[in-house]
Amino acid sequence: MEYKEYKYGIEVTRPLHINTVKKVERKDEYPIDTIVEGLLFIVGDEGLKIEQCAAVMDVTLKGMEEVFSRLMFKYQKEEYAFELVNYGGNYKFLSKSYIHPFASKLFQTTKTNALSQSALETLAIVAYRQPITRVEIEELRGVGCDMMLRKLQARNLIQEMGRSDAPGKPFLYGVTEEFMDSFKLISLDELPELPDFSSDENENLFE
Amino acid sequence: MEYKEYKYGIEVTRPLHINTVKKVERKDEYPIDTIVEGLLFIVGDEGLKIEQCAAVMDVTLKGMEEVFSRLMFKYQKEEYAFELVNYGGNYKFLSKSYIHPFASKLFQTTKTNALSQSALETLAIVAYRQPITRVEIEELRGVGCDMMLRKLQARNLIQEMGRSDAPGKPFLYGVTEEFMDSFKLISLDELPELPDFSSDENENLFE
Amino acid sequence: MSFRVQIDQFVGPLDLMLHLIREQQMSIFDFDIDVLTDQYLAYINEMEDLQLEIESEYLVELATLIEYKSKKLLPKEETILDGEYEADPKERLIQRLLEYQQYKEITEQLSDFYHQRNLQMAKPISMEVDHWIKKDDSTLPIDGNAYDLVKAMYKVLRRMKLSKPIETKFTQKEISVDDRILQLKARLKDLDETFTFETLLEDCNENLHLAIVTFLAVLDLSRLQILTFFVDSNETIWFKRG
Repeated sequence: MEYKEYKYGIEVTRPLHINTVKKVERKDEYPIDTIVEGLLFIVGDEGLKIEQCAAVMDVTLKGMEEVFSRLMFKYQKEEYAFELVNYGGNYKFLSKSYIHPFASKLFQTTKTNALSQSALETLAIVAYRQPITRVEIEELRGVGCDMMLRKLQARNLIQEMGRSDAPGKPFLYGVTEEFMDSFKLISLDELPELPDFSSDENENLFE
Repeated sequence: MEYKEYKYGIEVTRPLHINTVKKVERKDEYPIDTIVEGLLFIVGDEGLKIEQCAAVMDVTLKGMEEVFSRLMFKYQKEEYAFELVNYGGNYKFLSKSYIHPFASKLFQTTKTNALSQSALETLAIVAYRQPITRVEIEELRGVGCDMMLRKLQARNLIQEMGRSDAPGKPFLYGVTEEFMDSFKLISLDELPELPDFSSDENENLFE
Repeated sequence: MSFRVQIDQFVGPLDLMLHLIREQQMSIFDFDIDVLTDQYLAYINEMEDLQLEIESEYLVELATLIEYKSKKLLPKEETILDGEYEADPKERLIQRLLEYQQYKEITEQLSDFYHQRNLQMAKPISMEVDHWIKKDDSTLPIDGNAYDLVKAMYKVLRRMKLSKPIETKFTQKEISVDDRILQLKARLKDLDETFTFETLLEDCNENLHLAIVTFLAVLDLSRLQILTFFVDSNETIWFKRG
């Protein structure tokens, strides 16, 4: 990505502007607040740490703090359906509570996969990485998943496949035939390739 | 869910208000636009269909359409880091492209997945000619595309749409909603017109 | 021969033919089928000489070209078989090339749309949704497809990518042995009576420095008799609380 950034001084007191000089000879200026809003939007529940955001925007921590406090103030206003919260140094947008009755109604009426997002993520990890231990899954998901594994086992979507050699000999999990049926797979080889996050090169999905 | 909603008439021309009477003796009024923004925020990349949203908000489809077009217009403004799009009838918020360089930095990847020429040609033929069989695609491309069709199916860009009456009852393929989303199309009518090479004059292929 | 182009530059025989026609500055409507066939054949030979694998489709079309060429040599009347008029083979080839060209051309625009769309990102669905979704009904059949799994896995990877740099760049800066002792003491409460050294390393994420600091901290804890340790026959280090 060939864009150039403007370096800021230490004191940041009002919305700043970032110069992005893109390959496409566009040259626009966007306020730093707007860009941070965009990043907060993209990361969703994961949230952003002030250090992370300061590094991306190339501003000081103090400058970044000021951006966040401006944004927190801005989104308190009733006209916004979501607000910016700071939980333990992690900033994220959350929907305001007056939206919740409607959201609840929406999801009561929506036909779902009968699987929650977290169930789906856990299944995906097991399918792509099996055989895998609980600790390894938790490392990937970043949250505990003891209960979830038991639920999925009860639904016969995953199964124990022996024990790992790791200390404590933890169980190894894999997917079941029932899982293959549910996701219309003949074998795990049929799972589509994952986009590769580790490479920096542009890469074709299909050669 | 014990809240009462105000029923709207058919004509909705400016922001309306919803009365929510919740169990918790709160009684607030929020503009329908704001509530829909909140729902769109919550569902994220899943998006919302107009029918779904109209049912939740208890307004007519026409009324809902007007809400969505107001919101689309609103979020076009530069000051918003994300915009409301409608691809394949699914409304969702997406970050604007000027956020992308910063997002790449955040996720430490500069990669955008490209589609190969073969994948694009196959997709183009399916999109313009659907429903179409594998053999018909192969005739047009002069290349076997069994593998390619499977890859595109795994990527959820095309789907089987029943079977043809031709001998052997081959599968018919068409594009998916995911295709519409990936190519920024509201509907297939929005596909660009195919170039006309049927006469010598238009033939500026040989430049 | 000047075929420096690689065969994998073409996505199929029709693509190659269009290239050859263009290279000869012929018109798609009245190219010389003899010239095209010769060029095509020469190209295939060149590829063979370079020992590049030629997909069968190229050979199929070569056969068709040669057939067209030979039919051209026959007197016109003989192409009428069983009273059925057979379309001029060259006409058919032209039709195919024209049609193929249309789709080939349009891919440029489609590719552009695709690229633009790639620059826009969506927000993942909120986690709070899990509260609102109807309780998992285990009797409901799951109507999933493989792509649901890719999308879910994609989210996991993206999240990991997001959390990793913070770990390594910011919070995991040189922690002191004393601080590590405090961290470990806090963790001890949640551990079993006996546990292995590896268990203590779980939060190190392959950070060697942190692993060493952990080891030093453990030595100190043993000295203080908060922990006792023993090594089993597999050379696994086991700890026991106080």
